[in-house]
Amino acid sequence: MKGYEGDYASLSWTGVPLWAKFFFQLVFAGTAATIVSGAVAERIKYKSFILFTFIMSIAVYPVVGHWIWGGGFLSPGEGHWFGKDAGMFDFAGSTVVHSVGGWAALAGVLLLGPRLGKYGPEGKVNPIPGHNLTSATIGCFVLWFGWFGFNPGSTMAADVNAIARICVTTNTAAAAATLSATVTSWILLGKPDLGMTLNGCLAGLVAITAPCAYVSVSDSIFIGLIAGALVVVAVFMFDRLRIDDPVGALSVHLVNGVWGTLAVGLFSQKELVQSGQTVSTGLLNNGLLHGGGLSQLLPQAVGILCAGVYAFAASALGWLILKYTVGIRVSAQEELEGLDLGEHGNEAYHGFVMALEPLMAPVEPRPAHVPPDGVKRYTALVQGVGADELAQAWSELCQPGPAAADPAFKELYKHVTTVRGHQFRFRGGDAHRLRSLLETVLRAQLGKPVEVVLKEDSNYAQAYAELAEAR
Amino acid sequence: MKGYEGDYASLSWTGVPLWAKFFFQLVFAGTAATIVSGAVAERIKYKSFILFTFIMSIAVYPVVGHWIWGGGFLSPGEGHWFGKDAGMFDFAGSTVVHSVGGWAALAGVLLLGPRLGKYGPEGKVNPIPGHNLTSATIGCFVLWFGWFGFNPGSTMAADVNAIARICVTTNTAAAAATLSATVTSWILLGKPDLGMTLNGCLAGLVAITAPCAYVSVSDSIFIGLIAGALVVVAVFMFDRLRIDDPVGALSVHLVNGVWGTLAVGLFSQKELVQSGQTVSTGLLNNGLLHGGGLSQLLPQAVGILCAGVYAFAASALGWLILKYTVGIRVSAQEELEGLDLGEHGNEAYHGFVMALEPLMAPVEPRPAHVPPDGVKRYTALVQGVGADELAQAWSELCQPGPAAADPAFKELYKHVTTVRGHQFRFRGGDAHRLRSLLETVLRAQLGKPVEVVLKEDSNYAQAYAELAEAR
Amino acid sequence: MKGYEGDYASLSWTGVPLWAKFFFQLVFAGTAATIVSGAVAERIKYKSFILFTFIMSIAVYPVVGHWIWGGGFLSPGEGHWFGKDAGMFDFAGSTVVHSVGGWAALAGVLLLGPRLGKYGPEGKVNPIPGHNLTSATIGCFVLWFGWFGFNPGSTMAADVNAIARICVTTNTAAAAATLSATVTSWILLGKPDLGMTLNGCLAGLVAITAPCAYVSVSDSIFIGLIAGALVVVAVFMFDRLRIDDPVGALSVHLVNGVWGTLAVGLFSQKELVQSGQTVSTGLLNNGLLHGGGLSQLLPQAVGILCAGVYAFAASALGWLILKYTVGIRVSAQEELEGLDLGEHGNEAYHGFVMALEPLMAPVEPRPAHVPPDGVKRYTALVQGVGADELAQAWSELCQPGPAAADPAFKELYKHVTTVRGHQFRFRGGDAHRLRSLLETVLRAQLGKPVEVVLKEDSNYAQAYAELAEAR
Amino acid sequence: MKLIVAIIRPEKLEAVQAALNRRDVYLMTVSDVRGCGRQRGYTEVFRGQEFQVRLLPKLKLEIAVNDAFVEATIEAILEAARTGETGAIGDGKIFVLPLEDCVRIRTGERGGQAIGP
Amino acid sequence: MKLIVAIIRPEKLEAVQAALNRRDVYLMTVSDVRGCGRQRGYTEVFRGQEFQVRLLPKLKLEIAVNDAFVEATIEAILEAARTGETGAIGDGKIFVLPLEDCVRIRTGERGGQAIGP
Amino acid sequence: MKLIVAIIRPEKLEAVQAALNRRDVYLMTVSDVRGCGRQRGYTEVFRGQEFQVRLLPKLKLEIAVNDAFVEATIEAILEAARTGETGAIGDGKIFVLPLEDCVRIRTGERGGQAIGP
Ligand SMILES: Nc1ncnc2c1ncn2[C@@H]1O[C@H](COP(=O)(O)OP(=O)(O)O)[C@@H](O)[C@H]1O
Ligand SMILES: Nc1ncnc2c1ncn2[C@@H]1O[C@H](COP(=O)(O)OP(=O)(O)O)[C@@H](O)[C@H]1O
Ligand SMILES: Nc1ncnc2c1ncn2[C@@H]1O[C@H](COP(=O)(O)OP(=O)(O)O)[C@@H](O)[C@H]1O
Repeated sequence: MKGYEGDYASLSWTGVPLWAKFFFQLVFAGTAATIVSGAVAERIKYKSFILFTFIMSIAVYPVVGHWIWGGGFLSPGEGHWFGKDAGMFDFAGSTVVHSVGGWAALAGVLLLGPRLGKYGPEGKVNPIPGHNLTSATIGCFVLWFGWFGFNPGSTMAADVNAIARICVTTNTAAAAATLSATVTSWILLGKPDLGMTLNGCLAGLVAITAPCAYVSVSDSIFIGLIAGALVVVAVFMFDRLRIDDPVGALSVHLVNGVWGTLAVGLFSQKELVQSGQTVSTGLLNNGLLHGGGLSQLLPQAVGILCAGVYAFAASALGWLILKYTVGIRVSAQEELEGLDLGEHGNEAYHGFVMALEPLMAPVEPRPAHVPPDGVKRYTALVQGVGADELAQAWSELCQPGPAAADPAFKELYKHVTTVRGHQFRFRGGDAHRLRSLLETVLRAQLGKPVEVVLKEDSNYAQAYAELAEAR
Repeated sequence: MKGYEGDYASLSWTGVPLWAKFFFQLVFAGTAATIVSGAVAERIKYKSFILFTFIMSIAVYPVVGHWIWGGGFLSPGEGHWFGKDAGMFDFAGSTVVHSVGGWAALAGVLLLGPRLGKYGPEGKVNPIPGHNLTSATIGCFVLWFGWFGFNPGSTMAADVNAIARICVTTNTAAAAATLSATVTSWILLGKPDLGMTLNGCLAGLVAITAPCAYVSVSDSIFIGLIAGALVVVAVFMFDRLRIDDPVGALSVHLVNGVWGTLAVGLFSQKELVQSGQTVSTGLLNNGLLHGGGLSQLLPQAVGILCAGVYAFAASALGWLILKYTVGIRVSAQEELEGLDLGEHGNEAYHGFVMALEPLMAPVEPRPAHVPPDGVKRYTALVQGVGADELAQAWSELCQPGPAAADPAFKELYKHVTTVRGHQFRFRGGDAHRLRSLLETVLRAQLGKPVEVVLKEDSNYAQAYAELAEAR
Repeated sequence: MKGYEGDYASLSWTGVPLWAKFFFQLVFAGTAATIVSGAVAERIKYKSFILFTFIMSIAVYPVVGHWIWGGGFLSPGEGHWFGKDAGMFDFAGSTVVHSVGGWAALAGVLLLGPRLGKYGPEGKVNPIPGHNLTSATIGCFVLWFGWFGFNPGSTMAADVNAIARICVTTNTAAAAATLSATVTSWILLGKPDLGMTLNGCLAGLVAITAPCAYVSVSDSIFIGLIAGALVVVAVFMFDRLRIDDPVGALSVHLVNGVWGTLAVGLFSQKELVQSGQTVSTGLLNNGLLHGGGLSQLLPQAVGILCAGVYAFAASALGWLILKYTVGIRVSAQEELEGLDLGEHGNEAYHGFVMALEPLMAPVEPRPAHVPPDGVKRYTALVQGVGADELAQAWSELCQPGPAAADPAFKELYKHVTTVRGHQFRFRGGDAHRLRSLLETVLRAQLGKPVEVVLKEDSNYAQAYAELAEAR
Repeated sequence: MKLIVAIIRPEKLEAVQAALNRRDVYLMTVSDVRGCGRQRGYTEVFRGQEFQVRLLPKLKLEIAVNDAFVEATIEAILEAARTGETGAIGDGKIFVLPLEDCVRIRTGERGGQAIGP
Repeated sequence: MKLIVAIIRPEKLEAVQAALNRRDVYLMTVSDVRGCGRQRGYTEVFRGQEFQVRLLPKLKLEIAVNDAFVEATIEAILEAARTGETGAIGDGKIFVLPLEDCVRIRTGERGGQAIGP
Repeated sequence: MKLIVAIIRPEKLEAVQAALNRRDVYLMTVSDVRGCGRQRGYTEVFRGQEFQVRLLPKLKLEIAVNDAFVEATIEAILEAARTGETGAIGDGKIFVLPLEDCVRIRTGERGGQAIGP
C-alpha cells in the first residue's frame, strides 16, 4: 500500500483511506457504465453489454477521470494545459461520469440503430411507451437519494459546511429542473408528461454535479431551470435525428453533463470554495457571470471537448470490435418477442395460469377420429317420470347439501357425463350397478319408483354420433 | 449569512450549519405537503395540487413551525404563553409536520368531495382497492427507513446516546403499532388486512415522532400499540363520515399526529433528556403518567388546538381560492378514465399491444361494399387427384422443411389465399405463370401429373359471392 | 442500565451505547427471521409465521448469537472450547444470522412440504416462476445496499480504515458472485437466468459476511466466485431433493452462510485485523491458505456444526408445536386461490373493473321467464318513407351535433330501444306523445311528413316474441 | 338458445348488471377487450412523442340465454349502457349468436335448463 | 364444425388439457375472464371496508372441433373440470356454437381439415 | 352476417389492421389470449428449472361483418398475418361464426346496418 499517494494520483486528494477512495471511484465507474444500459436497452445482446462494461471501466472512464481528477493535463498545475492558475473543474463528475457515459451510449446507439418500429417512414416517430411508470418513479427517487452520496461525498472530507451547502445546491437544482421540465412539456405538449418530469429531475441532478460545490444556492436554481428545459428539447431533438434512446439517457446524461460542466464556467464563485476541501480547488476562477471572464469557462469547454472526443472514439472502437466479434444486436424475432425470453429465458412478468409441463409430444397432422380408450359408455333411459320433474330432481340431487353427501349418489356421480331429457350418459363403471344406483337415488329424491333402461354403447364414436343426433 | 441566529430563529437550535438546517427543514416542509397528496389523490387537478404545495410550504407549515420550534408563542420562554418553565414539545414534528399536513389534507378532502362511486346510497361504502400492494409495501418500508433520518436527525447534534435511544423508541413504536393494527383488523374484520398493517406501521412512526426523545423505550411500546389501534378505528370513522381518503392519510398523519403530541404530555420523563440536546429541552416537564400532572399535557393540548385551527383555516382558504380560480377537481369523465390519461396524457401501465399510429382517418358511416383494389383474383380447379390426397399434398408442401424452401413454391405461395377441396384461390400474379407453378409443385409432391384449370374472376365482389356459395 | 457490560455480554464489545447495540442486534435478529419467510412462502399460515418469528428471535437466534459473539463457548477465551488462543470468528453473521436463519427455514420447509404442483411424478420439477422480476431486482439492490450497513457497521467503531476495506471486500464478493452465478447458469442452462444472477449476488454477500473484516480484497474475489457457483448448484440440489424453496433462501443463506464461515478458516489473515476493532479479534489465526493450518478452520467447522444442530433442532421443535396447535399450512383450496385472498382477504394486485357490491341476493334455480316490470312497451311503424332513407335519417339524428341536442329528440330518445326497418320499439312513456315526437323529429330530418302507427304491446313476453319473429 | 355478446364501456358494467338482474338475468362472463370503432382514440404522449391510442378499453359480456330472454337482455343492455342523454359514439354493440347446446359442468345437465342458475 | 366454449376454474386447466389430449384434441385458445354465476363471490377487505367480489376469475377455453369430436370434447371437460366428489357450484359451463368455416392462416386450408393440427 | 374470429400473432396486429382498412373494414374488438397449437412453445427457465410454455401469447380479433365482406376480410387477414415467405407454424386460424343479429347500442339500430361504422 506504500506509495499509493503517488501511484494512484487520482485517488489521492485527501487523507481518506485508499480503499474508501477506491470504493467511491468504483461506484462512479459503475455509474458511467450503467448510463449506457438505458440507451441501448431492448435490442442489445446481454453478453456484449457485459463485455462493454469492462471496456468502459477499464479503458474509457479511468482515462478521463485521470485527466480531470487525477492530476492529468486538464487539471490545473505546472506543466498542464492551462498552467498552474487554471484548470478544468468538475466537482462530482458531470463530465467524468455523466457525459462520458453519455458519449459511450451515443456510440452504442448509433452502431445499434433504433428499435424495430420506432421510426416509421416520412419522419414518423412511434413512441414505445414505458410499461410501468411506478417503477420509473421509484427509480428516479432512488437516484435522487443516491445523489446525496455522490455530490456531498465528493468533498472527501467531513467538512460540514461544504457538505450542507452541496446538499442544498444539489437539491435545489433537482427541484428547479423538475419544475421546469414539467412546465416545458406542459407548454410544448399540452400536458405535463410524467416521463419528462422524471427525466427533468435527473437532468437537474446531472447538471449540478459538476458545479455543486462551486456555485451559490441561488445560481443552482438557474442551473436547474435550464437543465429541465434542455432535457425536454433534447428528447425531441434525438427523436428528430432518429437516434433511439429508450429511456432518454442521452438527453439526461450527455446533454446535461455538458451543460453542468459549462455551468461551472458561468456561475463559479471563488470565495465559496473552502480551502483544503480538495487539493486543487484553490485554483478555481470566478465564472463568466461573476466577473471571471473566460478564465474558467474556457478550460471547461476545452475539457468537455477533449473528454467527449476521447470517450466517443474509444467506446465507438469498443462497440465496433464487439459488433464484429460477438455481435451487438439480437435478432429481429427476439426483439419482437422481448429480450427477457430471448436473452435470459425468463419472462419478466409471469402471471398467466398455464400448463407447466409439456403436456404432449409435438402434434403432427392426423386424420380426424377420436381414439377409443377401452372404457365403456352407457346410455340410461329413465321411465315413469316427466322430463321436467326428472330434471328438477337431478338438479336438487346435485345441490351441495346432505343429498350430495349420500354415498350412493357419489358412486353414481363419478360416472355421469351428461343429462338431457330422460337420457343419462355414463362413462365407465358396471352397468347393473349403475342402473340400480340411479333407480335408488331417483326414487329417494322423487318419492316414487322409476324404471331405468340401460344400453351399452358398442361403439364409442357411434355412441357419440347417436347422442349428437338425439339433440 | 450574518445574524442568522436571530433572523432564522427556528433554524438556530444548535451549532449546525445554516444550510444543513435549511435542508432539514425543507424536507419537513416537503413531507407536510406530501401528506396531502395521498388524501386528495385520484380526483385532484395536477395543477392545483402543485399550486397548493406552494401555499402549504410558504404559508402553512412555516407558521406552525415557528410557533413550536422557532421560539414562537407555544415554545417555553419569557413572554410566551406558558411562561418560561413550560411549553409545548414536539421533537420531530407529530404536530408541526404530520397533523399540520393532515389538517391541510382534511380541508382539501372536504372541499373536493369523495371519489365517484366511493359512497353509495344508504351509507353504503364501496372500497376502491389499491392496485398494487407490493408497491404499497415498498413505500411503507422506505418511509420506515427514512424515519431514522427524521427522528434521530432532529437531535441536530452528534449525541450518540440520544440518537441510539431515539432509534430504538422509533422502531419499537413502529413495530408495536404494526402488530396492534394487524391484530385490531384481524379482530374487527376477521382477517389481517395488509393495508391496515402498513398504515399501522406508519401510524406508529407518526405517533412516536413527537415523543421519541422524551419517553422511555418501554413507554414507546404503549404509544405504538395505541397508534396501531387508533389508525384502524380512524379509517372506519372517516368512511362512516363519508370523508374519502384513498390512502388513509388522515388516519395516519392527522389522528396519530395528534395522538403522538398528546403522548408527550402523558409519558415524558425529564431525566431522559440530555442537557444541551436542544436549546429548550431543559424545560420539559414530566408527563401525566410520570407524576408531572398536567404541566406538560396542557401545553401539548393547547398546541395541538392552535396548530389545528390555524392549519385547517389557512389551508381551507388556500383550497377555496384554488377552487374558484383554477378549479380543484377533474371532470367526472376524466376521473373514470383515470388521471394518468387526463392529467398527464400518459398511461401508468402500458402493456397491451396496440396500433401505434392513427391507422386511419376518422371513419364515417358508409354503404356496405368492398372497394375494388385493381388486383385480379383467380380461381384454380385442380383435376386428376382426389380431394383428400390433394389436401394432404398441399399441407405437406406448406410444412417447414426443404419443400417449403423451393423457389417455385415460394413464388406461388405468396399469391395463394384459400384452399378448399379442389379449389385454389389466388390474389394477384400472372394467371399462366400461376397455373404452371401450381402444376409443377403439385406434380413434384404427388409424384403424378395434375391438370389445373384457371378462371379469372371478372368481378371482385362476385368472385367473393361465388366462393361463398361454393361453401 | 447499570451493569450492562456484564449482563448483556453479547452487546458489550466496545464503547458503543447499549441502545445502539440493541438496535443493531435487533436488526440481525429480524433478518434471521426474515430469511425464513421466503422459504416457507405461498403455503404457510400467516398466524403461524408471526408466532414463529417470536420463537426465532427469542429462542433460536440469541442462543447462537451468545455462543459466537457474546463470549459463549465458541468464542476464544479461558475456559471456552478452543482455549484462549483460538475461537470461532464470524464477523457479521454468516453463521449467526444467515445459516441460523437457513436452518430454521429448512426445518419449516421440511415440515410444510412442497407447494401443490411443484413436484410431479417421476422426479418431474414444475417451476412456479416469480411473477415480477422487476420487484425481485429492486429487492436484491436494496439488500446489497443494506449490507453496507451490516458488514461495515459490525466494526462497532468509527475505524475508517477497517470500514473502507470491509466495504470493498463486501462489494467485491458480491460482484464476483453475481458474475459467477450468471456464468454458471449460462453454462448449465444455456441462458443467463436473471433469478440466478440475483441470488448469486445475495450469495456473495452472505458468504463475505463472516470473513469481510479478516480477508484481503483479492481473496474476497475467490470467496465470491465460489459463492456464486455454489448457489446455482444448491438450487438444483434442493429441487432434486424435492425441498421446495420458492425464493432460493436455503441456497442463498444456508449454503452460503456455511461457506462464508468456512472461508474465514481458509482465507483469514491475522495482520489485516486492526487491534481493538472488536474485543476478541486479536485472537484470530491465519487461515489454511495463509499458513495457519487448521488452527482457524477447525473452530469454524465446529462452530458451524454446533450452530446448525441447535438452530435446526430448536426451530424444528418450534414448527412442530405450531403444527399441532394452530397448524402451519393453509388449505389446498386457499393455496390454489392465493394466500393474499385466503390469509389477508386482500388481492395483491387489483385491476379488473368489477361489481363492487353484492348486486343481487344469491340466485336460486328458477323457471325461465322474464318478470314483468309494469312498464309498457310500444311498437311504432313508420310509413311513407323507404327503409333505407329512414335508417339514414335516424342514424343522422343520432349523430352528435345540433340535431342530437334538440329537446324533442332527447325526450323521444330515452324511450327508444331498438330500430329495425320501419319498426321502432319503445319502453315506457306516453303513447301519443311518443308518436307525435317521432313524427316531428323525422319530418324535420327527412324534410317531408311521415305517418306513425303505434301499437301498445299488451303482453311483455308476447311483444318480445313478436319482435323476435319479425327478425 | 342464444349467446349474446355485448361490447360496452368499462364504467357501465355495474349499471348493466343491475338492469339485467331486474329482468332475472344473472349469469354472465366478462372479459377485458380493446375496441377499434368509430370512437376517436385519445392522444397519449410518451416522453414528448404524441401517439394515438386507437384501441380503446372496453368490456365484453357474454350472456347465454334461452330464447325467451333474448329481447329482455338486449333491452336491459340498451337501457343501461348508453351514455348521457343522447348516447355517445363508442357506447358499443350487441351481437346475437346462435347457441346450439349448453352443458352445466357440475350436474351434466344439457340444453335450456343448463343455461340458467 | 363446432366452436366449443368452456368456462372453467383456473386451477383445472392442466387437468382439462390432459383429458382433451387423451381424446386427440390438442388445439385450443385460452383467455382470462371473470364469471358471474351462482357461485358466491368471496369477501375481500380493503383498508377495513369489506366488499364482495362477484366476478370470479375463470378461464375461457375456445376449442374448434369437427362434429365427430364434439361429444368427446364435452366428455373430457366434464371429466376433468369437476371439483371434488360431487362437483361444486362454480365449476363452469360449456357452450356449443355452430362454426361455419375455419381457415388455417399459414396454408390457406379451409373447412374441416383446417381445424386440426 | 358473420362474426369472424381470428387468432393471430401479436406482432401482426398493425399489418392486419392496415390490410382490413384497405378493404373498408374498420371495426373490430381485440383481446389477449394464449394459444395452444402445433407451434412448439418456448423453453423458459426459472431459477434453474426449465419448463416449456405451451400456451403462447396470441391476439384474438373479433370482426362482425355483413356477408359481402366475409371473403374480403378473410383475404385481408391471410395477406397480412402470414410470417415470412412461406408462413410459419403458429400463424393462427380464422373461424367464421354465423351472426344472427347485431344492435348498435347508441342508436338502437338492428341488423346489417348496425354492423358498420
Ligand atoms: N363490426 C364490429 N366487429 C367487432 N366489434 C365491433 C364492431 N363494431 C363495433 N365494435 C366494438 O364496439 C365498440 C364501439 O363501437 P363504436 O364504433 O366506437 O361506437 P358506435 O357504434 O356507437 O359508433 C368498438 O370499440 C368495438 O369494440
Ligand atoms: N348463462 C351464462 N352465460 C354466460 N356465462 C355463464 C352463464 N352461466 C354460467 N356462466 C359462467 O360459468 C361460471 C360458473 O357458473 P356458476 O353458476 O357459478 O356454477 P354452476 O353452473 O355450477 O352453478 C360463471 O362464473 C360464469 O362465468
Ligand atoms: N382447433 C382450434 N381451436 C381453437 N384455437 C385454435 C385451434 N387451432 C388453432 N388454434 C389457435 O391458433 C393458434 C395457431 O395454431 P398453430 O397450430 O400453432 O398453427 P398452425 O395452424 O399454423 O399450424 C393456436 O395457438 C391457437 O390459439
